[in-house]
Amino acid sequence: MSDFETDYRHAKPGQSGPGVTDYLDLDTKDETFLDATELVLNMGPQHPSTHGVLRVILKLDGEKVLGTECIIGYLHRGVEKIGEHRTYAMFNPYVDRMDYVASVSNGLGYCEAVEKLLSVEAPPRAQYLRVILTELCRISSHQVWLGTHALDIGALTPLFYCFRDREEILKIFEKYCGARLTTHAFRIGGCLYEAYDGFEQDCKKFCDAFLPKLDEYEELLTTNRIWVRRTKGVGILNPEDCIALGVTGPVLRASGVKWDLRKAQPYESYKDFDFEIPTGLNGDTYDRYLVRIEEMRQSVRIIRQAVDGLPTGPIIAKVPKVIKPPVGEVYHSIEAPKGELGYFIVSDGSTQPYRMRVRPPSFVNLQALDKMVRGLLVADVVAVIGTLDIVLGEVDR
Amino acid sequence: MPEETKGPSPASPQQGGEKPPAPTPPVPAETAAPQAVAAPQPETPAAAKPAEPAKPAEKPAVPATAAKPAPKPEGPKPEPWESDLAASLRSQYGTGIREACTYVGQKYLVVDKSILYEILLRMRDDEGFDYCVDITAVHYPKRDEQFDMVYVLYSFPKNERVRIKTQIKDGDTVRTASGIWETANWLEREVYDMFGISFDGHPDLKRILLPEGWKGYPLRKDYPILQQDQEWVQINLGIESGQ
Amino acid sequence: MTEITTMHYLIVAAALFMIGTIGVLARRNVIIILMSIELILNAVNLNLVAFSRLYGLHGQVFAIFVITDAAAEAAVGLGIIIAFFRNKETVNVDEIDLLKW
Amino acid sequence: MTPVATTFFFYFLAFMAIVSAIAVITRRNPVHAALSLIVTLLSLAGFYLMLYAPFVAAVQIVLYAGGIVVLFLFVIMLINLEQNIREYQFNKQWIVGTLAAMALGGLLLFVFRQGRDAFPPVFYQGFRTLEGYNTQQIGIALYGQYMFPFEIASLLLLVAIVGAVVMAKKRI
Amino acid sequence: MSLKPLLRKMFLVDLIKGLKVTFNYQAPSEAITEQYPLERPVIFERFRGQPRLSVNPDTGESLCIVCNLCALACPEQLIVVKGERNPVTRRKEPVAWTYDLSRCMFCGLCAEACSTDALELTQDYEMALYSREGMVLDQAALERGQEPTRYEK
Amino acid sequence: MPQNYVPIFIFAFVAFLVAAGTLAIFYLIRPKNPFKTKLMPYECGITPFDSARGRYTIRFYIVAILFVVFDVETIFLFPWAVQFKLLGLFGLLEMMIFLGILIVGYIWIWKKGALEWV
Amino acid sequence: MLDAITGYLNSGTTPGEYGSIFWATIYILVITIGISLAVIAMNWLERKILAHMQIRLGPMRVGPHGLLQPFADALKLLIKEDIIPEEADKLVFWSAPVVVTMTAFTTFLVVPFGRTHAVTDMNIGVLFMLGISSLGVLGIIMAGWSSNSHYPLMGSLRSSAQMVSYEIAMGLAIVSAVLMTSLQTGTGTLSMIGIVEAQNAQQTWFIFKFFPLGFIAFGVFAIAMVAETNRAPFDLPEAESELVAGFHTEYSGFRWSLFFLAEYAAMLAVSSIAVTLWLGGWMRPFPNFLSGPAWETAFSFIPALALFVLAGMCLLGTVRMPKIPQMRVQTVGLGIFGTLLGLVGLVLLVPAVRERVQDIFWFVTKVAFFMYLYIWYRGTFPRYRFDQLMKVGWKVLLPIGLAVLIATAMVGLYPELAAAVVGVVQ
Repeated sequence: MSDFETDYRHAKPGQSGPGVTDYLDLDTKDETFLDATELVLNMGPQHPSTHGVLRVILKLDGEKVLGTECIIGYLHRGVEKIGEHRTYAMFNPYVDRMDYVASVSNGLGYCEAVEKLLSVEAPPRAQYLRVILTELCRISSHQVWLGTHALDIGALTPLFYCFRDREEILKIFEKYCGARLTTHAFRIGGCLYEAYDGFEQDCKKFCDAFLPKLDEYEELLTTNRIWVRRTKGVGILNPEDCIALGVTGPVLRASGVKWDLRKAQPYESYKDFDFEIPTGLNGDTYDRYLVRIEEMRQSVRIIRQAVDGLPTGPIIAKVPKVIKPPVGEVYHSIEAPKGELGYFIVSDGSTQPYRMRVRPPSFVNLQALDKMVRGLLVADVVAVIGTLDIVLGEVDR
Repeated sequence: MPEETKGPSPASPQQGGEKPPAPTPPVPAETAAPQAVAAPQPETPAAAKPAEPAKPAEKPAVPATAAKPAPKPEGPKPEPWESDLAASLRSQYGTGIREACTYVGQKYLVVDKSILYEILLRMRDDEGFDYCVDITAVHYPKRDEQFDMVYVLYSFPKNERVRIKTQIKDGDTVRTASGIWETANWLEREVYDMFGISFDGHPDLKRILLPEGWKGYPLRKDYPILQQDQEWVQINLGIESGQ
Repeated sequence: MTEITTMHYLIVAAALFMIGTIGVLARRNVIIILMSIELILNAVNLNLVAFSRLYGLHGQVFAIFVITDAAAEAAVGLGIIIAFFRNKETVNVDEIDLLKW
Repeated sequence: MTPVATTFFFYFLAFMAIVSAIAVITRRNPVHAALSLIVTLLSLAGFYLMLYAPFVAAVQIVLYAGGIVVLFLFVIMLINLEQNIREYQFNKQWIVGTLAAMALGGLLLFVFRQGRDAFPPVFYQGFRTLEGYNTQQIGIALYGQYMFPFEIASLLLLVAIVGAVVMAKKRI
Repeated sequence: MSLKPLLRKMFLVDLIKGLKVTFNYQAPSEAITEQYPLERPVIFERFRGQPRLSVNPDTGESLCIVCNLCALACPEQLIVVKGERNPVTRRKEPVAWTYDLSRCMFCGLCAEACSTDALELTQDYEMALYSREGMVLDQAALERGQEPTRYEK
Repeated sequence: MPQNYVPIFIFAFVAFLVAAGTLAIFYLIRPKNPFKTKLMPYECGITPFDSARGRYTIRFYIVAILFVVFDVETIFLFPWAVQFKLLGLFGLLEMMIFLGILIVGYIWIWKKGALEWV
Repeated sequence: MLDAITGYLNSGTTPGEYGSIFWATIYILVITIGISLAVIAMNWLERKILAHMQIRLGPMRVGPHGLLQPFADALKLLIKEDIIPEEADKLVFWSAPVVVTMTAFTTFLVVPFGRTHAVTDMNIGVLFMLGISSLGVLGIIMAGWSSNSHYPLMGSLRSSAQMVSYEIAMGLAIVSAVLMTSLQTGTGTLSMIGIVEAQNAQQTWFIFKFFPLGFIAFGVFAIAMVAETNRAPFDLPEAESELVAGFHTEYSGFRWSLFFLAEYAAMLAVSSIAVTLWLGGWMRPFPNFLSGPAWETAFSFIPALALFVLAGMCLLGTVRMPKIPQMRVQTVGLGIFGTLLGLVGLVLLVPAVRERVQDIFWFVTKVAFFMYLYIWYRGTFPRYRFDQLMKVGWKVLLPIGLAVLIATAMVGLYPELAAAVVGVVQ
């Protein structure tokens, strides 16, 4: 291995095109690589595997990645600015559109942050409903991840199986709150919608049907030698790097840090439920895969407990019709499927937030890409992008 | 906790139309009558408070409905944060620590800009706040020190969060935290992109979400959106953006 | 049209040989010079096979050996070119004048 | 195994071979030169088929066209030649070289003319019956009479592997 | 016991397991494709689709009382309502209602805000049109509901 | 040209007609309105910033060399394979020596890491 | 004229050997059309089977069950605008798909669909196929290089490196099959027809010869051929998620479809080699223990039977079509298609036809099995990474291929070897 690396030590630096060096000032002094074989490859924004409009500039030596640079913002819609010009209730639908595959979680985080600002708490029934929906949403988000991740690595079929099962979740969402993707499910202070007739049965039915399906996905992938080779040892992040990079969610847990906001700082009714935090050992792509698969199982466990223990009572706390939080600021975060999703809201006492800051997990996690892919091959870049489970709507906001 | 750090002058209180749930008795009809401009642009040049379309109309209606379920007219107040950490910091830095408070259970420190880096480093190394959750800023155009820099830190060992804030003037630079936490790299770039706050020693300070060549810093309160729209979107993309 | 005899093949081979020689002598690009050498080898092969038509299989066996040789020659020759190119950034034969680099 | 339209195929192939051979040495772009070389090689394979040497023809296609030229193309693609393409393509003594080659060609033709009595003008017809067993015959010759060169060939290949890898890798 | 993994690897057990899964799914009965125009998807009760302005079925009068709450609740501010007081009934009646569907994100806040159940989001989901102009619905269009656009060559 | 090789040319010609002929015929029907952006090389939606004919890794070359060498070896196997009964033990031995020498080379390059991609 | 026809038909040889250029041309045209149709059928089947594996329905609209979809696509591709990038090397860009198509098609020259059903029988048949398919690499390099764009160039480098790597393993596997041909008669052959004849003479398919050895050699070939045709799980050159579309990223319209055509033709070609070398070519199953004229007759009815089954399925599908006006045309179309299949089946019952066609039927069935495998792999497996692919080729398949070759030779020479060993020991 080292033979090839030390190969080109005496080479002259090659010329790269105009402007390229501006993008990449990585490693140009790294004498183990020859500039003459250096190739700058532009991946994205219009590329099949960048999950939207991510643009990654790869500096390659043959197939080997010497460095990357992410160029983001193609989907920037100024969500934070919009937030400053909408009332608290009006802004609620907008947060659905950040991480659009896990819109329920986004809504939950936002509602909780505002509730904290208002010092109200959702009634127990609402909290249980919220947990059920959020966990369903976590499963659906993980299914989208699994499908697309497998697709990136070349397995075409899991995508369809995942989407088939996700469809059941989306049906529950549609029945519950009238929309499948951008749900706008929760309101500040609780839930607007009461559980529809048969909600519990639907959830249970889904849980019962889903676990065998999950085994099926595993049969297709977990032991498959190609899958294992493609994922094991790829994109390793050790716990120290994870923490320094602020990486959260399954990526952090796969590195062996047993940290989950649902346990660490329980919000809603999570302290009522019995569930495990799966962790990995090596922090590679395979571990992240296993962690997410296990998380789906744990989510099923939570959903079952929550459905069984669904209390009765009101579903929305008393909140003023016009929400005018007192002057103050609050940071609140929840464990979204992709990591810590935080909202930092500054209120000036008016009906609109003075400052609405979203701490998106995908944005922060994406920063780890460069560290993860150095020294790997081009094919691993897509695997790593897939395993980071980013949603560009959230990265760019 | 002085008011001025929290918010700008409590400008004209403004109501957006809030949703009265369906079964509420009908709102007196005349309240809504003169509201002809039903599609005002919320992004209109909005330095302090944009023209509130709904304000005069809703005013009589709201107190009737909103007053009674709001038992706490003033809301929670920040309380001094009493802990070993706060005490030791206070004793070490004296007036450098301008505030150490908790608000709805969340702790925050307001420190002087000059000792910010030192504090951050100390928080990571000595106090175990090894995870930088978020870095952001808030713009208060009416204040002398226009910007609040906010660092949200989290400690895995202690399982607690703290916010560190500092106030800086427009044009001031802040020493980068990317040497302390790698994650600060992009977060500071975003602050730079959105607020125009420069960071000393940042490895790669350039716009992150907005394209190169964008003018202005959108999350400043005095950012003219319409002008930007004409200047950039129409010229570079050649489309009517419909703003 | 006359009957095609060995002579016809020999003339074609001679022509190829000549073209190859011109290529070797006149071109500056080392890779093209190597290709010209391949042309020369092919001309020889054509001769060998044409004569094997008259005197038995031996020419064909020889042709196979020549092709083997050509493969080895191309492999090593191109290896040298790559090694050279890596240092001098050129494949121009006029600049390959050092015994050592 | 009766020959069909030999004259037509001969002139057709000869035309292809020579024109593309000229293209090899005149093309500015080495990729084009290599592609022309393939046409030459395939034409020669056609000649071998005409000469009842199908095995050699197959070897020509598999090894030359499918192997060696691919190697050439790889090398051309791996090293950036855009600079070289723009330069002057012929070296200083190209006129001398051409003249020398012409003289050599003339010499060859002269020798052929002188020696044309040394070989029969018409092919040995009995050879044709062996065509169906060409590979088998070559097998016998190669592993019988030419056993020693055959083993040497393996050494040559070994040297080629070692040499090429050493050259390309530089630091072993 | 290291023999077993080796044998499993040699006989490609991991690959065959996967092949079995895909093989078993080949039965056409497993297909979940909906043949959309022929098969209609099930739309649930709370679905938020095409907006509609209800009229009193007996009198044909609009239920809208021009309270403007929907316009105020709408985050995109795409609703414009203008009304006049009917001198006869002393009731405010809408004279100009526009709903810009092209900007709507179907959050349902307007319907929630409506005090008379006049504005609601129906289960009609076929809103595609050939022109942008058609996306701005007026009162008549909102009341009768949009007609699905037929595909024309 | 011996008769049973003539079909090669016919087939090649027919295949050429299939490909080139169809291309040529439908050239008359196809719409043609190229413009600059359409003719740009695919670079994921941005303007290309350097020539694609850059330099690629040398490992491809090593693969090609190994291919050529082993291809020669395979070619030498064929005449032996068709006659191996006749050549008998001696032929087998000969082939073993031949393969043995090459296997030495193969092991050498394996050990040298030329077969490793990275 | 009649003599010309019957003369060939009674000659019992291939048209190439018979020396009739006319017949050879007829065969070539039939094969060309046949391949094109097979590619179209393959396209439809791949979409349908893959769709069903992925719990979808696949094409359903154009024609009954989307039967006409490939035709519609072909038509669309033919009249689609053809873009040549500005910076492309026009001539090379133009000729690359032509070269690829020519090589892919010409390979079929020696494929023996039956004892007399090959265009020509060359005594270097296998080598010829190997050589021509190795020329296909050139087309790919040309395509990638001429596009002057990063992705095609990387795709073509990968693609060609992959193809040449697996060609070695493939060649070694072929050599061990060729070794087996010389077991009975003492002289082996490289002729495709000769190889099947050798299997016929030895009354076994080579896959079962020397039991594990033939099977392992076949396995090596089966893996190498998937890699050689750039199909999943070795489809890295076209790895959509990495290289967008590999070497044909810049190609559009009919040029692109030529690559498509060539890819599928190459799949058919290598499958044909595999069938010829190991699965007994046109031989029917169980030639050794279900022999005798009664079995011959019984087996000769299977082609017609298979068509009847297909026709029955179509007609059943016709009956079960949803009874809605929009589907009426398609229902009728499916019925007609089923009837046509049935009619062809009836024709196959005629003894003269039956005799001539069953060879082709068995051959095609075996090739179709390989095609199904291709689709099945694609539906199931993730994709290898490039270094892993190279590792499989150079470090796994090559040694296995060599070992199998040597073992086969030793087992083949077992009597002499044993005698020699005994002699040495004594």
